[in-house]
Parts: sequence; structure tokens; C-alpha cells
Amino acid sequence: MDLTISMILVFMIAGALFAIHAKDLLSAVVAMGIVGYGLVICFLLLKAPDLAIVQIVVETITLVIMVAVVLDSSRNEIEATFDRRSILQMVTGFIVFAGLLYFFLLAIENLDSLGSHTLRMSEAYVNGAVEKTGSVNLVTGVIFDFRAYDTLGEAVILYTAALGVLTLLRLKGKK
Amino acid sequence: MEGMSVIIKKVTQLLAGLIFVYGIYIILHGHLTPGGGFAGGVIIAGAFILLILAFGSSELNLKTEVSGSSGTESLAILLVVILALMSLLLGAKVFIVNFLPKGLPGELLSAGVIPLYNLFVGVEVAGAILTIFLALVIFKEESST
Amino acid sequence: MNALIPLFVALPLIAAFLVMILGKLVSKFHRFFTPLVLLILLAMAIYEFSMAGMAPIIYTMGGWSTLGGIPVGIYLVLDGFSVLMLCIINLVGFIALFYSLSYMKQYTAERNYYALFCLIIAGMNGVVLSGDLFNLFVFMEVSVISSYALVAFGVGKTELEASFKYQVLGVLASMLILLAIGLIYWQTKTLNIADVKTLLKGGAGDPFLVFIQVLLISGFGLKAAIVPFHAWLPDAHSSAPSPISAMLSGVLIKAVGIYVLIRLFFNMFAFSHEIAVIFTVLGTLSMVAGALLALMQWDLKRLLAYSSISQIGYVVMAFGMAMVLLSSGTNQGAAVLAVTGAVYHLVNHAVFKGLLFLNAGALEHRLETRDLRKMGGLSTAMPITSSTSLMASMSISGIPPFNGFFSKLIIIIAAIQGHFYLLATLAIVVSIITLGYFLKFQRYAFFNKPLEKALQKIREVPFSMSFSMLVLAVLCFALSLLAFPAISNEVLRPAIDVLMQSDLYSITITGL
Amino acid sequence: MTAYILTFILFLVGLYGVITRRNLIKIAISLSIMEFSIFLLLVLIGFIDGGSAPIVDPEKAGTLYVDPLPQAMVLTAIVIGLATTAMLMAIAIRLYRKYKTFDIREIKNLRG
Repeated sequence: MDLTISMILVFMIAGALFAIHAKDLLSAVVAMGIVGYGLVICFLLLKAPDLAIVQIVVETITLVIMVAVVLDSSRNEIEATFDRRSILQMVTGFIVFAGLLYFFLLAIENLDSLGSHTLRMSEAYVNGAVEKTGSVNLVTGVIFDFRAYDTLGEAVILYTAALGVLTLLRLKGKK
Repeated sequence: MEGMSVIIKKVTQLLAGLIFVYGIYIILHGHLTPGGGFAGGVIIAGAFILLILAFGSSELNLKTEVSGSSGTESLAILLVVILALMSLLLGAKVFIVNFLPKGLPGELLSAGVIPLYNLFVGVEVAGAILTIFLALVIFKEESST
Repeated sequence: MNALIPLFVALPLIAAFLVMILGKLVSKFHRFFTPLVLLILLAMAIYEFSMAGMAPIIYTMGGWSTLGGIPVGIYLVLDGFSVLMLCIINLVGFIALFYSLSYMKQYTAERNYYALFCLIIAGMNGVVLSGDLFNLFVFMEVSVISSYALVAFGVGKTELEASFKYQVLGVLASMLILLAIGLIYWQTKTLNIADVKTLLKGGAGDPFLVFIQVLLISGFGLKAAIVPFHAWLPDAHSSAPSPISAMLSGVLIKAVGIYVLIRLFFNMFAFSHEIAVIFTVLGTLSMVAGALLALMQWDLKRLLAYSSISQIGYVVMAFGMAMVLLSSGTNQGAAVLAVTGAVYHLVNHAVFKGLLFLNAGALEHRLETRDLRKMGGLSTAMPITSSTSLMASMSISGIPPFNGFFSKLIIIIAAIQGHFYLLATLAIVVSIITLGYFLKFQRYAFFNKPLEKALQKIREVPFSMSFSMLVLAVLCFALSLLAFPAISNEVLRPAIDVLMQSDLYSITITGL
Repeated sequence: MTAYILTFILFLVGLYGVITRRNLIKIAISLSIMEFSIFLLLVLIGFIDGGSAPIVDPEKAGTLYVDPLPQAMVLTAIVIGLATTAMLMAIAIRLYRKYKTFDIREIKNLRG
């Protein structure tokens, strides 16, 4: 399992790097799709069907919105002047990120490795959950019964985003 | 924006209904099969977006569409909060408790309040994403003219 | 009594949705409904404040209490510190909303404004009450996303650019926080804050703990606009409509930034010396840098935004000093004094910074400009605005009869008792600089000779704006009574007890 | 262990994109790449070897299930990511209408 996920991750990282350095914005948006749909495959491999369904459709809608925005404006990226300053920036960035990665590895050294996760809080969400919530799908049981308050907040977030987009895209702000 | 070619329009006519029914299936069987309120709502929103893309926004009167979708969205989430508050009065007098009988696991009408939550959250998610998409389309229409 | 707790979140949510639905049918629905709801919330907050006992009140969401000693559901925790925050949020929220009844007439789509305002209040109430890490993240997102939309409410060029920068840094901070929550879940397998406290393994220098703490400090530090992460605050606060700047500066960066940092680092993590030193250094940096940058500003609201960074620096420095003293275990008295000063200054800053932004809004409402050089001699033309802003400026720069003086005095005494002489001198120097740029504000705005003749016929602002300014000014004066030990025992003591005995918080939940 | 390392590398690639890119759309893309990496990290944490998807089959009792809690968290986080991306896109298209460019540095000095 670790190997298959890592292989997909290599493709996702390649897609992400291309998305950041792409000359044409449209290909950058499509390259972001590589990362998004790679994530869907990872979710399926990691036994998370709910997430795969939501992620694949949300990714498609995000791509539609981004392509609509990019096609409506300019597709050409700003020519990055590849001078000395950007090389210096690249090198310092690489050193900082190597440090962060080392620090991260140090932090997760003695944590459970992939697959050897033990349950504590979610013990109650799995054993006997069908009797408590009546829902056969455990994830729906967690979302709509054990932690329904989170999902209420979640629905409010999407509502706020819709209200925010309506407010931001009105033509005249002041009377 | 103008619609696409006739072939796409014809295919979309066939597909959009199917996607819409599939979305409803995902919502109603949320507590039985993978998926649920969020997944079904997003699929239904996808069906509507497909229709708007294929047929273009000239046929639709967008202003009423947006006010309609944001209206249903506000109504749906209001019902979710009222359902949560109802559990404050009935059942165990605690916020968001599952106060309806649980029924037999595996049945369609089984998990107490969960199917109702699935339904309302699904409608709310579909309404919200549709409002976002329509707001973008209207802005592109109005600002380009 | 604890049936009220979920209403703090449910009531503003229902208000927001009703405003959007009924707002189309009933024409002036949002103008009288939302102030009513916020008044009810304020009354509930004050009622909860009067009932606040010693032990925190636990409200189990969905009826899921502990199963086999492990907290399973989401817990809402109401203790001394969160009750105090609830009162500040709902008080400044109600006054800013009452102020915006007439201020927001110049904007279109007022209905969206009132709905988003209720959502930001619901988000902050949810954050302050939540006792569960992921739930805290979700309600923080609710309040932060609605503040993105409110900052860009005027959809002008500068508002949009400021809101875009604010959003990019906000999403970056949220991702760091989500990463930290994931890592905490990875080790402790639970999300309940009290449960995590008992399960977090690792000594002081353990790389896992330090990594999480650095992530949380940078994530919530960015929400609280502490110096290295403050880039978004001056633009966002100066381009937002004034009642929203009052809410952002007065309450949002405290409830979503400072409160969560203090709750996690006092009640969840064990005190470690390095993290405490980082806190103190960040606090002093933002105190000094904020004051120096504010001195050079000519745009009134940018000046107030930078002064917010400086005053937040006072609070973070005081909390940092308390953590240093507590981690070294010596000098308990100075630590209690530092925490008292910090909490007291938090409350004061919410009141007088809110008032200053409302004054700036009144000036902008009448003069259509925020540039101090274009103002002058308004003390006669706008008596209420000038007198309230004089009181606010005196209290923020620590002039004796006002509340700012007492809270800064307590922080400086705590610094001296804790042998932080450098910090004490810096605090005094910054207080003088603060006095400097507020005198500049008063002189240019109110007491200078008017430049153009047009400034003569400026009338006073309408009732709803002047009334809310007066209420805050009276509060500025009333809060100075908190300095006397008799009253501060009544008001600040529960909050300080929660922070000092951190296991008081977890005992009632997990019984460990 | 390599999956966690690569996930954190993906997070760093997203962080690099947010810090260095000047194009508004590229910044939004890098932010959602960062979000994807954290979603994957959360689901990786909840995975249990030999566990099956969290759909209980009433007949087959005693099967091992994957941890449903991180999946519930990621479901919420995906919708948060959609909400913030939609808001960023709304502002990006408006900024393009007003400034005719996506370059954030140009917008800063055009602000005036």
C-alpha cells in the first residue's frame, strides 16, 4: 500500500511542479487536475469511498470555475525573468524546505507507521455504532450523529461562501 | 455565454436527468451506501452546471435563477438548524440529538434523523454551489456588456 | 442554565438565514431584527457571566458523553475565560451593528451585510465555546470566511486587493492549523482538548511537540496579526467598512487568534521554556514595531490598524512573561499579575479600539476622506465624535483616569516583579510613542485650524452612530473601575483561575 | 513512511508556489495543492492495514474497519477548500476586470 500511494504521489508532485511553472495558465489549471484526480485514486486505495465521490465532483466543479475565470481573462503567464535574483531565491527556498522536511521527519519518527493506526476516540464510532446511530455507513454516522455539530458548521461555511461570492460579485458597491 | 454545438446539447439533455436522479439516489441512500448529503448535493449541482454550460446562459433568466437558488439554499439550511433545535425540545433535550426511532439497520427509513439531515444538507450544498456558479456567470455577462 | 449554551451559536445562525429569506419580503426586516437578536445574545452573555461558577460547565453535543472514560462527542466548555470573551464579542458586536444601522446606508446589498454580520458573530461564539480541536477549526473558518467577504464589502479596487491578500494568508494559516490538528490526532488519537492534554507524550524538547507548537503559533499568530505575520492587517482593516474594522480589530483577532493561542498553550500543552520565550519575543516585537509604524501613517485607519498590532503585542508579551515564570516555577505572584494585566488589557483594547474605529468611521462618513492632513478643527463641528475620540485616545495611551492606564500599569508592575526590566522599559517607551501618535491624530483631526471653509458646515453624525460611540466611551471610563482588587476579583478572577490552574479545565471533562 | 514524506513534499511544493508566484491564479492553484496534501495526510493517518471501507455489512460481523473520523474531517475540509477557492476566484476575476492583469505586484503599485 505504501508503495502504490508513493507512486501516485510522485505523479501528483510532478503535476504540482508543472502547474506552478507552466507558461500557459490553462495548462496550469489542468495540471492542478492531475493533483486533484490523483487524490481521488489515493482515497479509493485508502478505503475512503465517500471522499472519492465528493473529491471527484468538487474537483471537476473547481476546474470548471477556474477555466471559466482564466478563459475570460488572460492566458499568458507573466514572463518570469530568470535572472540571478530568482536563482538565489530558488536556492534559499530549497535550503529552507530541506530544513523543514528534516524537522518534519524528526517530528514523526516515533509515530504509528502507515496502516498500524489504533483507535481511541473513534473506538465508539466503529464498535456498536450501527446500533447507536442506526446508520450502516459509519462515516455518515460520524458526520450526522456523533459529530453533527461539525457538519452544521460545515453547511454554514458553504452558505457563507455562497453569500460572500454574491456580495463580492455585485456590480456597484456604494450607492 | 452562448451554448455549445447541437450534439452536446442533445447529449446533455439525456445525461443531465440521469445525473440528477443519481444525485438524489446518493442523498437518499446516504446512510446505507457511500456518499450522503455532501456527495449527493455536489452531484446535483454538477448536473445543473452541465445544463448551463451546454445550453448557454441566454435562455435562462439568470437573475431569477440566482435569487431562486440562494432562496432554496437559505431555506434548506434553516431547516437543518430548526431540525437541530427540535432535538433541543424533544428526545434528550440536547442540541442535535438523533431523536427519531433508529429502525432496522439496512432499511431505507432506518437511521432516525440522519436521512432528514442528508436531504436538507444535500439541497443546501446543491443550492450553494449553484449560487456560486450563477453569480460568476452573471458577473461575466454583465461586466462584458 | 446550560440549555442556553448552544443558543449562542444557533440564534445568530437562524437570524442570518431569516434575514436572507424574509429580507426580500419584509422591506426593513433586517434593520430591526438583527439588532434585536444581538441584544438577546448580549443579555444571555451577561446572564452566563453572572452565573459563572468555579468549575467549567460542560455541554455534550448530541448527548454523546464519555464512553469508557473516553470523551466521544463534541464538548462545549463554558468557563471563566470563555464567558469573558463571550461578553466582549457580543457587546462590541451589538454596538458595531447598532452603529452600522445608519453607516451602511451608503452601501448596496445591505441585506447581505447583516446576514454576514450574524455569521461572523456565530463563528466567534462557536470558537470561544468549543472544547474540540476540529470543531474549533470549523467555526474559526465560519467567522474568517465571512470576514473575507465583509472586508471587501465596498468592492472598490483597494478593498478587493486587501481582501485577496488577507484571504491568501488566511487560507495559508488555516492549512498550517489543520496540519497541526492532523498531527495531534496522529499521536493522541483524540480531538478533545482536555483529553489531548493528558495524552500528549514528550518532554520539553521533544521534536514532535516543538513542531506542533511552532505550527500552531504561526497559524494562530497569523490570525492574531503578531509581527512576523501582520502583513495583511493594515490593508484589511483600513479598507473594510468602519464597523467591520471595529469588529476585526476589537474582537476577531482576539477571539480567533489570541484566545485560541492562550487556551491551547495554557490548557493543552505543558509549559515549556523555549515556547514561552518565543511568545515574549514575538509580543515585544509586535509591540515595538506596531508603535513605530503607526507613528508614520497619515491614513487614519492605517494608523489605528498599526496601533492594534502594538496593543496586541502588549497582551502577547504579558502572556509570554506569565508562561516564562510558570515554566520556571518561580515567582508565582508575578505570573498571576501578568495574566491579570493581559486579560484586563485584552478587554480594554476591545472597547477603546472599537470606539476609535467608530470615530474614524464617523469622520469618514462626514468628510469622505481618511487623510489626517485634509481634516482640521472639527471639535466644534462634531462635538460627540471629538469628545469620545479624546476619551478613547487618552485611555489607549494610558492616561491615569482611564482604563488603559491601569491595565498597562499592571503589565509593567508584573514585568518589574518578574525581573524583566528590559520589557518594562520597552512597555513604557511604547506607551509614550502611543501617546505621541494619538496626540498627532487629535491635533490634526480636531484641534487644528480648519484648512478649507468646507469644514465649517459639517454636522454631527446621526443618532445611531453617536449613541454607540457614547456607550463605548462610558464603558471606557467604567472599565477603569476594574483596577480596584474588589471588583477585579469579581470580574477577572474566574478567567485568571482557569489559566493559572490549567488542570481545573481537564479534570471536569476526563476526571484525570 | 515514504508516503508521509512525499505528502509533506507536496505540501512544501504548494507552499513554494504560494510564496514565489506572482500570478493570482497560480497562487490559488498552489493553495489548493497545499490543501490536497493535507487531506491526503489525514486519510493516510486513519488507514488501517487489512481494514475494509467503513460500510458495515450486518451479516459479516467482526470485520476490521478503517478509522471513519479522519474521513469525516477530510469531507468537511474538502468543502472548506471549495469555499475558499470559490471566494479567491471571485476576487481574481474582479481584480482582472479592474487592473487588466493577474500580477499581484503590479496591482500593489497600481493601487495608488
